[in-house]
Amino acid sequence: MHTELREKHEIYDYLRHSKKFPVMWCAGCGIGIVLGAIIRAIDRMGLDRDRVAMVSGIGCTGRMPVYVDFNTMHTTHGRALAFATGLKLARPDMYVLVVMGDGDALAIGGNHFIHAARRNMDLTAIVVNNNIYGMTGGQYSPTTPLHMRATTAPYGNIEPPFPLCELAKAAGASFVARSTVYHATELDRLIEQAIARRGFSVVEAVSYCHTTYGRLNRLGAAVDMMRWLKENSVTLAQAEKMSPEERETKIVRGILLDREGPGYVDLYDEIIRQAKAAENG
Amino acid sequence: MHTELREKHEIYDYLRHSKKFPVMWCAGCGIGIVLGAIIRAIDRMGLDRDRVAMVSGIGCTGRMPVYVDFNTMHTTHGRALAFATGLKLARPDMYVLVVMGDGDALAIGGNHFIHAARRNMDLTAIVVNNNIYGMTGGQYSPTTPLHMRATTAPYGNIEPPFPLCELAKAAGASFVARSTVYHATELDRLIEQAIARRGFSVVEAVSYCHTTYGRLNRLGAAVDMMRWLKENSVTLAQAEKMSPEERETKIVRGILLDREGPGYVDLYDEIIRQAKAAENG
Amino acid sequence: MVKGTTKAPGRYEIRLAGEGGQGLILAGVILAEAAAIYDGKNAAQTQSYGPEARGGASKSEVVISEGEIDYPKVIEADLLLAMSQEACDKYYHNLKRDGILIVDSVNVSRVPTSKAYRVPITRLAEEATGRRLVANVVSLGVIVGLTGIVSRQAIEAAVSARAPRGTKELNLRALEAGFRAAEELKAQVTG
Amino acid sequence: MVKGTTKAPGRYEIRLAGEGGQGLILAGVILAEAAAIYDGKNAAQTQSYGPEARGGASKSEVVISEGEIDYPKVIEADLLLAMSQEACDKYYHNLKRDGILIVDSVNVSRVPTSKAYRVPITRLAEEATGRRLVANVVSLGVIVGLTGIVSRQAIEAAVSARAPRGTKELNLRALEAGFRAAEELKAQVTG
Amino acid sequence: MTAQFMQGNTACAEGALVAGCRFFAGYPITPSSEIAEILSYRLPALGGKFIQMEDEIASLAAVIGASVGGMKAMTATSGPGFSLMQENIGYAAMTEIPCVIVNVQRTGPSTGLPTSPAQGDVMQSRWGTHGDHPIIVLSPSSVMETFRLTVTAFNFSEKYRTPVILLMDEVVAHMREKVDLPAPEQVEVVDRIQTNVPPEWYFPYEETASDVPPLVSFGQGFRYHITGLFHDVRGFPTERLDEIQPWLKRVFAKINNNLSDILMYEEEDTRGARTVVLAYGSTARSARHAVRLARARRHKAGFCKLLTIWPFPEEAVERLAHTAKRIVVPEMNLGQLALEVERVAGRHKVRRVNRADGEMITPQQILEAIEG
Amino acid sequence: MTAQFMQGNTACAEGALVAGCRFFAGYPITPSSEIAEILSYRLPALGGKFIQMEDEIASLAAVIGASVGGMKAMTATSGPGFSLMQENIGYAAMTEIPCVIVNVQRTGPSTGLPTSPAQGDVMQSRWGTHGDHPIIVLSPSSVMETFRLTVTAFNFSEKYRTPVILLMDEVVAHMREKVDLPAPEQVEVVDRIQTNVPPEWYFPYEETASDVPPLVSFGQGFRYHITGLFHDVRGFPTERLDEIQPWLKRVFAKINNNLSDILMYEEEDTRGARTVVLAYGSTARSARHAVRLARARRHKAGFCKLLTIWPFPEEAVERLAHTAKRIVVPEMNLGQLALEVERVAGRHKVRRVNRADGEMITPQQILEAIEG
Amino acid sequence: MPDEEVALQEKTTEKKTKRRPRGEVRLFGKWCKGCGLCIAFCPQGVFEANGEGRPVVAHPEKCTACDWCVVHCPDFAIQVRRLDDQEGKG
Amino acid sequence: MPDEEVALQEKTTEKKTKRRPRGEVRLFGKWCKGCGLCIAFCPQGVFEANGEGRPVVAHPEKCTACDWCVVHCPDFAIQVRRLDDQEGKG
Ligand SMILES: Cc1ncc(C[n+]2csc(CCOP(=O)(O)OP(=O)(O)O)c2C)c(N)n1
Ligand SMILES: Cc1ncc(C[n+]2csc(CCOP(=O)(O)OP(=O)(O)O)c2C)c(N)n1
Ligand code: SF4
Ligand code: SF4
Ligand code: SF4
Ligand code: SF4
Ligand code: SF4
Ligand code: SF4
Ligand SMILES: [Mg+2]
Ligand SMILES: [Mg+2]
Repeated sequence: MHTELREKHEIYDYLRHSKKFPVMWCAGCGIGIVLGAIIRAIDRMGLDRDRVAMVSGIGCTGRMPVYVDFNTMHTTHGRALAFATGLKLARPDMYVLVVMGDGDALAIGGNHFIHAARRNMDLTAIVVNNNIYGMTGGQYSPTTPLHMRATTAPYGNIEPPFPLCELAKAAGASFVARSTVYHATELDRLIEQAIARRGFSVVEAVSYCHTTYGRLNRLGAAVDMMRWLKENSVTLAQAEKMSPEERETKIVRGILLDREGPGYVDLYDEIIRQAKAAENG
Repeated sequence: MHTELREKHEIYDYLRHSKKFPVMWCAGCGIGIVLGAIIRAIDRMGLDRDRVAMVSGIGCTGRMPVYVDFNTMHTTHGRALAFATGLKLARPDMYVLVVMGDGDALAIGGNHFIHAARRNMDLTAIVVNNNIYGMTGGQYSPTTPLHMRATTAPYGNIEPPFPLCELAKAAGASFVARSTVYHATELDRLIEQAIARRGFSVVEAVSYCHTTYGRLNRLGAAVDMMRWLKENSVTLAQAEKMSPEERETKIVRGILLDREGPGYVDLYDEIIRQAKAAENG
Repeated sequence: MVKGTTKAPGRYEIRLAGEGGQGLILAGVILAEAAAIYDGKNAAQTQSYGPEARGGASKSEVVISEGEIDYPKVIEADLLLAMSQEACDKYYHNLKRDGILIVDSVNVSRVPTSKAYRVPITRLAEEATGRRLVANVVSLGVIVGLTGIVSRQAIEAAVSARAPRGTKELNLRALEAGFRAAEELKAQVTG
Repeated sequence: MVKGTTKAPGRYEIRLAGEGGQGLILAGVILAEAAAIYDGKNAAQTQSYGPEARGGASKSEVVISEGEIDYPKVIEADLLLAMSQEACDKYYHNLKRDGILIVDSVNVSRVPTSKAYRVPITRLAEEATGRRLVANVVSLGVIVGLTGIVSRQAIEAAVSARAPRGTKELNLRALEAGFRAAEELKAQVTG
Repeated sequence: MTAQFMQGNTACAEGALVAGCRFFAGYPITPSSEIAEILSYRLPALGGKFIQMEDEIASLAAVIGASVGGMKAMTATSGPGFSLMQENIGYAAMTEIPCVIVNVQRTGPSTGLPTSPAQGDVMQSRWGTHGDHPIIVLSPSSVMETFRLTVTAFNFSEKYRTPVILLMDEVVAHMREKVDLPAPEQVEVVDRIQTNVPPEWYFPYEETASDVPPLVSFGQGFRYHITGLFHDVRGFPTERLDEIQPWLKRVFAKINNNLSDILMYEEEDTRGARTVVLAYGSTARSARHAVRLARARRHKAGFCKLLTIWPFPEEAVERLAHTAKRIVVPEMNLGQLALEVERVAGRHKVRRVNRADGEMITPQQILEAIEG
Repeated sequence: MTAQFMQGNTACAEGALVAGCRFFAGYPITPSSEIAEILSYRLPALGGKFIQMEDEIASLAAVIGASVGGMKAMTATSGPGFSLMQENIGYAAMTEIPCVIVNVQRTGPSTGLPTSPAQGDVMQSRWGTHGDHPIIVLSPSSVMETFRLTVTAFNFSEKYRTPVILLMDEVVAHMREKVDLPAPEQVEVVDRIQTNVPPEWYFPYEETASDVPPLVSFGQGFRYHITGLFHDVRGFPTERLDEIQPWLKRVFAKINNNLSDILMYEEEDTRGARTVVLAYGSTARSARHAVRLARARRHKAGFCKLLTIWPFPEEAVERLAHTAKRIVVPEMNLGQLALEVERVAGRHKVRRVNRADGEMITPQQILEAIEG
Repeated sequence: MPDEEVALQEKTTEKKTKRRPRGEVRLFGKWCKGCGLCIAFCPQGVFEANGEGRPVVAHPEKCTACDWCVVHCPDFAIQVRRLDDQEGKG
Repeated sequence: MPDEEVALQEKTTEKKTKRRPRGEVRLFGKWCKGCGLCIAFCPQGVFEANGEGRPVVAHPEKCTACDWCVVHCPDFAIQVRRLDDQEGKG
């Protein structure tokens, strides 16, 4: 733990001093906490930051890359994984992290999400799930729970939310994990493992948007929503002891899937070898 | 069985005599068999054909609607479910069938597919899975098995295919079933049940494309591929008796999921009631 | 007090500037509504805001006129309310030569002119209602009190109409606090 | 036999028409390649085909010229090969007055002119090779045999080059069958 | 109704409801989201339906689907979403399914300045989808006009069986003004032409005197086919020139033969004007302001505001060009509709005033162009 | 190399490889699919990469991503896919990331006639995405020209840090002709400008003498930011006018100040011509054919073929209009580039020859316009 | 072959011994594309290929009206009328 | 509160009895947005809110350098230096 604490202060090394701080997010927004977790993970892994890329789409979460001193790219809404796919194929030596909001990843970007998973594309997808479209002011997203209100669900949401992690698993991801911004150090360890895993890895970082979702649903301020995360999440081990009904109401944290196997990049390298052999043969 | 046989001849009643026959598909293509199965299902259910709509996207499968005497709509590639969603909401009294190829449903259309499932939108999705882009000449699709060749996979496909039915289940569908064009009468019964179920139902009709996929992979003519389906598929009951490894190599037929619960249309009707009450109250 | 508007007869331009979350857009809407709906004049309200969901610069503009309003933005402000230092620095140059500058002295320390009205708007809000949130309504009292650009009934009606359920009294108290501050300032100037 | 081309000197236009799956596009490519690569002329090959993956109408056009070819499509065909009744009906009107019509008499029964060359192309293919699939190559033999539009070496080289592995002999047999049929027809005409 | 003080986006939503819109599908995007938000609240009480789709492509698809089902339907978006809708706009044009697409323009290209105004999608609204097709694009310059043009957009869409684009800009969308909305019964609302023939005689794409064939909704016993392929009068795919050519002719004719109905513009002081300022959208406000200032300074300036921007009002502009020495075309873009003005009026007559940096064009800038 | 007989699509793929393209992402669509198919086979042997993405949006996104990673990258599509790519085309323009987008035009709108040729996407290729942005569009008329212009497309893209669109049509794509491809070492290939400053001094969007800042790939130690928002010289989002305005000025200047390099056209017999036929793409073949026929009939006809269609070669057309009495503009659309010709040459001088029914314009049609 | 389809066939075969159903097969040459499915899969071998590979009803008497061909002909080119069923349309 | 985070805190608390670590808390007023997370969740109650709801380091001596606030401040506005750790940077 000593070395860890020491590293914590390195966070400032990773922030872009040429960028205007404080960050643009609302006071108390969890996105900054996820950013901190990502930096800690990368720092702990000792990655060469020239070989780290952070790609995002559009949304509050999408604004994350601008603050960190990596190779950063803020793309179009929902398409971050597709941009990242091209980048990764061109630069297989780079660690390509893709940060997305729930809307970015699963609404407009849902197809790229399941296809990156299917291809087992060597990317680390970090989804900051605040159950709402934050940036545009609180419209419901594909992860808004049933019956909750949003600016476009004035009568309460009737669309069942996606089980993000289940979907990632069904689509073919290699590594799937979940934690919350309350569990910030757990989060950074999961992110570390996700980055280390070949193939497509997904970390769902459960956060909150008190400014829109919280206000519309009278869930209180950041502090209240943070407390809710603390009190309503359980580890995998705890969850296994629960009845299905009880488990339903909890956020289950931990590594939900971790499977070995070649990622797309390795498989394509094999094709290159094959093609070159055929060429010369 | 007598009545059934009698009905079979009614198929001609459902074909559009104003349309040029024979159908445009290659000799022996399974798409026509699926069309027959759909017609038998609808006929058996005795649906008023004025209240049946068939919506498709683009592809060989997408050409299906033009031949049948329903309300038919051939839309843009991948978007059939989204068009159908609007139609269904405007005409909740109609049975809206959506026929798609594997590319149409899962490549460009993958997002609409998982979102229609998530919303439990009251549609019947019938995916003719021939493991290839037939219409454009045999490029690999999200269901092309590993290592198989396609015009854009000259060295063999390295992208693991989607487990279509698993994906539909994970995304939230109400009813998921699979059969093959060899099992054409099984197919029509499954389609019948799918239509009857409220919410989003999916039938995967496993077919083949001997013209592109078959030729590129030397799998023979329609007759050979049909025989392959016969010999390599098992019922759910049979599958359960198999080892996981053995099961992997088989096409499992039957109803893979069937759950009760209100579809989107019912839930929205509730909102309308609520809003009207608020208005008057 | 409206005499500063002679250069553009019949058209009075107000700019409310500060930070996101200070409720300036709502203040602009209420002011414009007072003019348009309750005083029967013409008014146009526009705004600009950053991409930031919260925080960042925020600006609300109100043009009030007896005649038709074509260009709806401030050309040369007759009145500038600056609720932050940044806003004050940024927009002061666009204030008309004899335009009115009102600053929230709680947030703005460097004031570019001695002719400014320095009002501890946020503090007044807290004092009058216990809630800093209604500083925007206090500022409306100050503005209307100083300029008379809309009638008192109009602004009271507009504030009441826009007040969230159960907060009408509180908001009217805030408005009243603004009016009082304006009276004092006027007394100082004339006195 | 190329005398029919006087109206458009140096430009010879060939249309091969029939159904998808008959290999007419490939036939056009081979013919054009014979002209362009092996005979050193200019040639352009274009095609049109329905949205149907297989089946439906198919058309392949070849323009051969000593000079540059601008417009690459048939303006008025010097030669029409009709491999289906539909193709014959549809394109005959666009054949030049003294242009050459060759029909596959197996598939085309109604022929609009008595001056047509009726050749049982599909049957010849079957007889010569046992495979109807090479009817397109037989037709090349007939066309070149009748017109001399490309040299025999050129068409043989082009056919050989395009023949899938292990089918060169078979395809050359088919070509030969076409040439023989052409000789017979020429003998009939002159005889 | 008494006077209300409202935003352009609200007026758009209210206009839609009065016009009979009962279906909205959309995906949120600044600065258009309020339209969706208001309709999500208002539609159900009217028996209508709102759905937030997974993206803009799906949104327009659902809108077209609902229109086929017989509901008047609309979506609203801004630049990035509008770019995504292009394929399905072409589908609506090809299938002649009525629908209204609101594009509240913000500054582009790409994500640009999401909260700032622009008029950068003017050419895109005409040419954004592939292939030749007719379209109608209207552009309001005030809150009241937004209400009125939204109604007109629906009316044109239904009357001419065509997608209609309501091209707003951020200024108009978020500006609040006093409006006096007419009572619903005082608003002229046009519904799509129905047929009185039996199903066997119904051809959804037949040639009619008006060039607009009746459109029967799905589910009413007519069981026809709709496709984005070229189609014959029944709606079945065709590759025959004698079926494609009449279709092309008819769909352009249905617009071009009704220009007197479709083209809307307002002129002020153009007679005898040496300089005419031609503008649309919120820029028209700066333009009118400038023209009034100019006239106060004794310039012979006139003002013309286009409400319909596509089809482009060629004749009107030609007429103005005939009398005026100069046409000033201010736009919050780098010169888009000015291209058409130049084409019609002659390049030498046109003076462009442009900016695309997120700020409105000021009266001052236009005044300089009038005087300069 | 000896003569080869090949298709336009093959020539495009070969041109890309010679130009240094090492990444292709695409989604199949007629009539462009052969380009993808050939490259899926050819790229790996050259150490390049091919990927078939889930749709066209993702395809262009991957291409831009790969380009950021330092690979020359391309995609190919047709109308429906091109419509879907519009949002990301704007992103490439905004971020100034080189990429080549091939659009093999088929007949639209919508699904139209998927296997038939058209030139219906000419205006879309300029205006399809929202917001003001510069772009370069090239259009080949033969198989050999397809090879050459593909190389040029990559060269322009890298040289000017801009998306370049190669606008083919089905005729050119599927036509087979004899070509004599140059040896790769004989082909001029341009690579993107690199920087020689240390990372701290590197500003990916700085103003430079050439208006094109150097572009360093990700992973080389420069760690900068890329965004589709308006940005400052470092690439960070900005809303400041003094940063936005210079950006706008520069990105247009980098194209407009290099027109002599970018604009390519060929003239034949235009000197002293009474009638000039101005064409591009496969229609230029009909046009040249017609002009030759006309000259044989003693008409003073000239021929001008545009290889660059956007930016539009204003000066050249102005010059032609100055001497010629009439400019005939044949297009396989209902009049698109003709709008620009009319704008520059004056409407009265232009005679349009159009069709959009899936058939090529014949020399006959053009001849009639020359003579009529 | 224990699936539903086959079960159907087995039932048919079984019946043969009791009152073997019979069918009258009609083939629409115009719609048939000669794919050969009916020839390959008719459990009774009713069809044979002609020189061009197209089906001909070579053994009409063998048909048990099992309907396999009816249901599987992708071109709707086969009709089978049950001869022992007076109500059968056809 | 049996999760990892809490376990961490418990461990810290436990340590207190042995050699209780201490931390020096630094707050960057310019970056702090006053969200109150540190005030609400610091297990030792080191922070208190001032009149404007912004945190002040009211009880610096109580800090155990558990780092909760460092890791959770969404604005990177808090640094904590371990006083018993000579190597600690920051
Ligand atoms: C094509 C497109 N459509 C819509 C938008 C508007 N938009 C910006 S962010 C966003 C959603 C934000 O939600 P989420 O992805 O969950 O991120 P958050 O802000 O909650 O972090 C939307 C709809 C856009 N920028 N582009
Ligand atoms: C936007 C768009 N992209 C690509 C295409 C080209 N295209 C037509 S059908 C098709 C795929 C066909 O495959 P599938 O959906 O599996 O249907 P199948 O033909 O196999 O039945 C493609 C890529 C298109 N029409 N539109
Ligand atoms: S709007 Fe919500 S998600 Fe966005 S910064 Fe504010 S709290 Fe965070
Ligand atoms: S190409 Fe394949 S899918 Fe399409 S009709 Fe032919 S066999 Fe069927
Ligand atoms: S199955 Fe049908 S199409 Fe195939 S050969 Fe038999 S009758 Fe002909
Ligand atoms: S119905 Fe068809 S498949 Fe069955 S026995 Fe008769 S011919 Fe054979
Ligand atoms: S957590 Fe950070 S931003 Fe929030 S109050 Fe504490 S120091 Fe300030
Ligand atoms: S490190 Fe922070 S949270 Fe932990 S005790 Fe110290 S002040 Fe409190
Ligand atoms: Mg979110
Ligand atoms: Mg398929």
